[in-house]
Amino acid sequence: MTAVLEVSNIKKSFGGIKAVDDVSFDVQEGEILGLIGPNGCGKSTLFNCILGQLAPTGGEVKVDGKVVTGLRPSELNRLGVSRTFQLLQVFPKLSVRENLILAGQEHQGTMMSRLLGPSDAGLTAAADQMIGFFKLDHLATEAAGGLSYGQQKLLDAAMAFMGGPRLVLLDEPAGGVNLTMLGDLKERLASINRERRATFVVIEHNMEFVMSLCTRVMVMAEGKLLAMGTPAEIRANPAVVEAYLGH
Amino acid sequence: MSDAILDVQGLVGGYGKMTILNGTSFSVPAGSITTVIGPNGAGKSTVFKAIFGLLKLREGKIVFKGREVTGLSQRELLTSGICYVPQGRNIFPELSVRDNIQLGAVVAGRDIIDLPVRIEAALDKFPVLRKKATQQASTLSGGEQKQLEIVRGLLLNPQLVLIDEPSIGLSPLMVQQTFNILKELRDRGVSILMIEQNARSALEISDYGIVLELGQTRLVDRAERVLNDPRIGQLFLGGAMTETAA
Amino acid sequence: MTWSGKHLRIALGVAVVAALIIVPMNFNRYGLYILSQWAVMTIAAMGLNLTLGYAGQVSLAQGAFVGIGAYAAAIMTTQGLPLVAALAVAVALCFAIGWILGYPALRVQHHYLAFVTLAFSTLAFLVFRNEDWLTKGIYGISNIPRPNVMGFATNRPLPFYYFCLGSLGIVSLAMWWLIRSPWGRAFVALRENPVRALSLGIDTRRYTLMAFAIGSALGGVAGTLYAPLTQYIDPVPFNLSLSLDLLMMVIVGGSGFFFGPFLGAAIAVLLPEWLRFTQGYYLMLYAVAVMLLLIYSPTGILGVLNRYLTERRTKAASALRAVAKSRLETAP
Amino acid sequence: MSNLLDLLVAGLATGAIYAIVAVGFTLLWQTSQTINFAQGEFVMLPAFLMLAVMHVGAPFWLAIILGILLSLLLLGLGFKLLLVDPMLRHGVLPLAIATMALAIGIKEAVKQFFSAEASPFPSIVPVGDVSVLGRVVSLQSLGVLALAIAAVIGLTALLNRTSIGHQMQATAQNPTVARIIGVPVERMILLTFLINAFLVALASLLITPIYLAKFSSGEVLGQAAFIAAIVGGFNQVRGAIAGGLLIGVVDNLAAAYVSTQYRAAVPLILLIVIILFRPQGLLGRPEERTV
Amino acid sequence: QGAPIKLADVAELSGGGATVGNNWKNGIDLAIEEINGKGGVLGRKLEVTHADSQSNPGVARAQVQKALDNEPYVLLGPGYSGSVKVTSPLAAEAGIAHIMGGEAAELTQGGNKFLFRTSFGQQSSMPKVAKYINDELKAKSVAIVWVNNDFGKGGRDVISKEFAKYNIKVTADLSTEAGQADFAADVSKIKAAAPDAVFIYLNEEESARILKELKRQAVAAPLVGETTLVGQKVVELAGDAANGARGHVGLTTDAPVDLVKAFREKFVKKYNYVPDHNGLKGYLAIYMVKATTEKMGKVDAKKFADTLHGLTIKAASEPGILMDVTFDEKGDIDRQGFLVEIVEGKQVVKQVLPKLN
Ligand SMILES: Nc1ncnc2c1ncn2[C@@H]1O[C@H](COP(=O)(O)OP(=O)(O)OP(=O)(O)O)[C@@H](O)[C@H]1O
Ligand SMILES: Nc1ncnc2c1ncn2[C@@H]1O[C@H](COP(=O)(O)OP(=O)(O)OP(=O)(O)O)[C@@H](O)[C@H]1O
Ligand SMILES: [Mg+2]
Ligand SMILES: [Mg+2]
Repeated sequence: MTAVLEVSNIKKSFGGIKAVDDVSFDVQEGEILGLIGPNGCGKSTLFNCILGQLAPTGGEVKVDGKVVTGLRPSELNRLGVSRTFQLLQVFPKLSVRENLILAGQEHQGTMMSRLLGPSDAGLTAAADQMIGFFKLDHLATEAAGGLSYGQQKLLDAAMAFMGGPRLVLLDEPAGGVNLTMLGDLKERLASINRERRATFVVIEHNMEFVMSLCTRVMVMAEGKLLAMGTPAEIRANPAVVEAYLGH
Repeated sequence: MSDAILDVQGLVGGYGKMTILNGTSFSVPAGSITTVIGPNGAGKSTVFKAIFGLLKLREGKIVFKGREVTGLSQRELLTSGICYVPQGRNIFPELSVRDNIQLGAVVAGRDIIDLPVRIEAALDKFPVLRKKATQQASTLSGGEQKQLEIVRGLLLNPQLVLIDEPSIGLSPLMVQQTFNILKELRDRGVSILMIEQNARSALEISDYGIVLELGQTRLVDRAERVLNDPRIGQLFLGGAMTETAA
Repeated sequence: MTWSGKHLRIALGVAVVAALIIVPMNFNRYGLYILSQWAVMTIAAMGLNLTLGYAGQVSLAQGAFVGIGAYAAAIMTTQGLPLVAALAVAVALCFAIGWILGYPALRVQHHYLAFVTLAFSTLAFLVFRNEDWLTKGIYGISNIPRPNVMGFATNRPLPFYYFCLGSLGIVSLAMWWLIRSPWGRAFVALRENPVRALSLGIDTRRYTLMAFAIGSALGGVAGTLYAPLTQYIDPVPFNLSLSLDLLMMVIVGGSGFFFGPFLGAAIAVLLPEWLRFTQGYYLMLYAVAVMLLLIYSPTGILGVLNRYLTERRTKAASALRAVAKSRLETAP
Repeated sequence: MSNLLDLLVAGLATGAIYAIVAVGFTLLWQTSQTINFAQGEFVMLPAFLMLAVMHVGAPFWLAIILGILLSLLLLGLGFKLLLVDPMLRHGVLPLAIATMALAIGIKEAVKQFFSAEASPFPSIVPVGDVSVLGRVVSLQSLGVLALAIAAVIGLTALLNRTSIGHQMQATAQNPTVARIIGVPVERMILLTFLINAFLVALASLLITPIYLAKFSSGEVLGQAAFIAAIVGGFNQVRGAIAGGLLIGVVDNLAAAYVSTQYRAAVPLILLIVIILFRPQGLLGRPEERTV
Repeated sequence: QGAPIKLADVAELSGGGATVGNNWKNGIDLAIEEINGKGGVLGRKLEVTHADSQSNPGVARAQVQKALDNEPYVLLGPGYSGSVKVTSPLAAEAGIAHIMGGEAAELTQGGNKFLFRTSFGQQSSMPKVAKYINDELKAKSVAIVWVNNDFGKGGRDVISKEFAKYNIKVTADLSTEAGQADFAADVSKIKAAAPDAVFIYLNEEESARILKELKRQAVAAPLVGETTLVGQKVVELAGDAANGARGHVGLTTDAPVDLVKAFREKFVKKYNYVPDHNGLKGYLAIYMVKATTEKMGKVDAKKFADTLHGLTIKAASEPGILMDVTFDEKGDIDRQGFLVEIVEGKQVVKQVLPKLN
């Protein structure tokens, strides 16, 4: 087993607020790591620092052993790291299919071949497959901005997989998604994880989802790492119950 | 079943030429928590928008406390006692947290003498917000923004609360907290109409459940019956979720 | 799009192109001049439509690029160099300057970007006016020759009009290709949601610069046609108001729509001419017309059309939903 | 040295004029996301309305009152109902373009119905000079500066300290949500436009004796206001003062020490540097977090 | 009674030159009204179409093209020299006489046989001003303030050469913008340069503003200019700051000539304001058409230009021309001029510069 993602001593503060305070952890290849913690404990900020969306105040991030701190999100993405967002982030005026093609196109060919090649970069089939999986078939040509909340959330997740990533950071993928669909989503994640040895880090407040999907769970509180362990260990950890789960 | 505080009758409408609601009807018993569930894109949020006058209806009417309120302005609906907490991100990003909350009492204006007291009480329930009262709202985390919306929405003394998926983005503890607040409100006689995908926990605190699909009411029943209905469970509650995980 | 719909569109396109070629044959000099001007302005507006309409980067400098192109053409062709050489220089120059002007867009957006480009526009105007040694300053450059295209002289109005129309045709085809390519989609991504785009591997930095550079280069192309069209240039036409006019063309035509600039330029160039019979009131009426148009359709002329098309699409989608619904109802 | 002081004071006097026009400009942005490219023309027009009233024989004071009322009606109510309402939901640019057209319309109308000539305009501030920092400044300039400062203080207090102000801001930031919580969105927008109309009428009264009543005098003013607002920070009313004064001063210094030929560009280029280092403008708030 | 004689006017009715163009247009309309009221020219009425060049040479060209497509008798306008430069070849090509308002020196130096001025070109007015500054003021150094458009730059270029001839040193050479409001920096530069005289070549409004600023900063050197510095308009706008300003005036409504005074009255009566020299130019253009046509005895567009070359029109026989005038082979004008000074808000003629021949 090799570490796909190594995070060491990441810090991020806004003014006086320490949103992320010296967090270190590794993610092994093929792992599904859950990330939980109370609202405002710094989970999303940690993602943003790892992905280059925010410049961390301190610390270092490695992907596949290579230092990536300071890289831009697009560069990281082309190294095979993709993500989803907590708040809805789609391209509202483009159709669902266009959204998905867009999500994959920069992983095809070169700048030049993309200019001169086919207009869909050869991705229509892949996009439609993804659409089929997320049960968005009847919406394929509709503008993404007109989708319901849960549908946009699913589209956002679908977009993260279009480029065939090795490491995916998902920020609350389950929020607003119907339970039946969520079951499918979970299976899909698990199968991608199995078949392509893709690695996931998942922020989620839905405990059933996290505990049944993840191999390991990490808990943050007030910017710091509070606990790390198997789902069962975490569930039994009194500090976690106190700070996060409630009774 | 007590008297209905809200009666939704045969709503037909949608976005542009697209029809989303195909004759949706149901009623909300006074003093209850009623939860609407259904697949993504069923039209749940659309129903709420219709009730709150944000969607032009082609047919149907909405009766609140025996009075027809179809087509009233949001201000009028608020003064008559309905409040609405929508789905998604609904804050004023450049205003401070406190200003955002205070705006919740705009309709009542100076009528509420105890406004500061109420704000304090609300902040007691959501202590994070107190800590960040002077911060710009856009800098809050996703869950904190949701809390802010809930507090703001409940600042007035509503008789009917429309709340669209309050649990999105909230930690389990905060979900419990929010549901407790809703229960407290019900116990004070306030009626609550809620949409939830977190359906199990929601139905557990609810009195009634409504299943919506393709813009139509498929089932209206007592909450525990909806929760235990095997077909509903299969279709909308993910079957037995924990079992499929291996 | 149905079979017949597609063919209808092609037929319409062919008809319009044929009309643009045939109808002006017996136009007088003035009519041809105005039509040539329309073609030139369309090219410039197409460039801005790429930068602003597709990529969402506000630019108040497009007029300056038209100016740079025009001066390149004027200076070089009055020295006896061929217009193609001037075109090459103008495109290269505008591309490079546009690229550089794109850098501020990486840091600032919206009105701040508008300000930076406005400043550039002012600066360009002052350079045109003050650097006499190069541009002959306020006196301008006169006797700009018209080119020979493949052995044909374009001195007369009709050949020159065809020259402009042909250039417009070539530019349109290239633009059509660009917009439909993945690049075009990436530009739109830049406009719609740069944050998401970035996280999908789209190098927003490079695309932003590209959008500026290509858009500006088209401004340069328009300029190289403008100079031989008027045969005299001075700095005044290339001040800020040209940039604002071009912006108006893009928005009024329908920003982010391929055919927007064609219509926008037609409105901006032709409408005032049609209103001239009202004498002193024509600009007032023109202003009112533009306002009414925007009030009726804030998304531009093509916005109306788009609204209509979306409605048709939603009807189709509604049908799909209805099918799904009946399936559900007949399900056990 | 005395030369420098001269320039400084002169720059401040001109800057105060820009500031006063910019104040309303930022107000419209802050409360309804409107970029009004006709703001300069808005300042030009009331003076002509007053002149027209005087032309039919009314005394100056009556002309002022009627002029202000007409401004409220035309530039406040009319502008809002006819132009802004249909377009507000469709983003910034269409409305900005429409105001550009409006600017042309107003200019042409004034030219057509009044005159293409400049005419003098009576001053309500007594004509006279006072000595500031050892340099003569006209009372008019001081009046302009005073009004600009008063407007900024008043508006800042209104926006940040009162419920109405918060409702205005809420309306601008998210009209749908504002509506949902019961903000009377229409009334808030109307109020904003009325305030702006009142401000431009006052500005017109103070500025026109200096700039002369002329159909084209709004062009320079409008552009200067736009620039001042951006430099000062678009989302802060008080930025307008800083921006306006800065432009006035830098412009004068540039003309004196750099080049009169490039006078128009020097301040712009300097200000670009400011913008690039402080993208939110001098006194502006940084933009919100995006993810 | 024949068909009306069609004239075409293209002028700066909007944009930066709107004041110029509208004065010109009003002058034209006034003259045509007068002439038609008295039965027209050779019994035929005059009819003019006005087109707006938007102060943009490109548009001017289009409009002139349009006008020429309708085969007018004579083409009038525009007033901006740049626009004249683009359009005059078109008129020449069509063989139509072109009477315009531009003052740039070079316009009539390209050998165009169809182009005519309505006022002095800068090549004839500027030497007079330079001579005055040298002979009367005995200045050894001057500051030049000019508006940076083709009008101002043209004047500045010509007079700089004249100053060089007299060995007068230019100690400050200040370009200003059209529509500029704040002249503090310019005046403080003038002050620093301490010249023996200041030559001001701006439009009327800017002239008024700089006069106020010069007074405020107490600049003592004599202020010299052209029509645009000492016109009634400037006095009206600048108030007593205008006192002491002097200048050469080729064409002014303040000229001590009865016919001019009468013209001014008529103009004010019709339009409610005092015209600047562009109003006079437009008015004269029409009377040039009338006099030339009557001289030919027929309406002949082809012969018009030939006839006007070398023609002298006497005010005695054609009062509308206001002052005796002669056109030379280049289309330049020869007429009486004045040197005036503003004294207590009034123009006082200090010297009459007679017509050359
Ligand atoms: N603004 C809009 N424009 C066009 N169509 C829309 C719009 N909003 C929603 N829709 C469509 O209406 C349907 C119902 O949407 P709605 O938001 O009511 O669903 P929902 O039941 O709330 O779903 P979710 O559980 O995902 O929130 C969806 O299919 C969606 O595509
Ligand atoms: N730009 C900013 N300025 C100031 N504070 C910020 C900023 N961005 C984030 N914060 C603060 O940092 C903390 C962490 O935010 P973050 O979004 O990472 O939380 P989170 O763990 O994702 O919470 P949630 O579960 O609610 O999504 C919060 O307290 C937030 O207020
Ligand atoms: Mg988060
Ligand atoms: Mg919903």
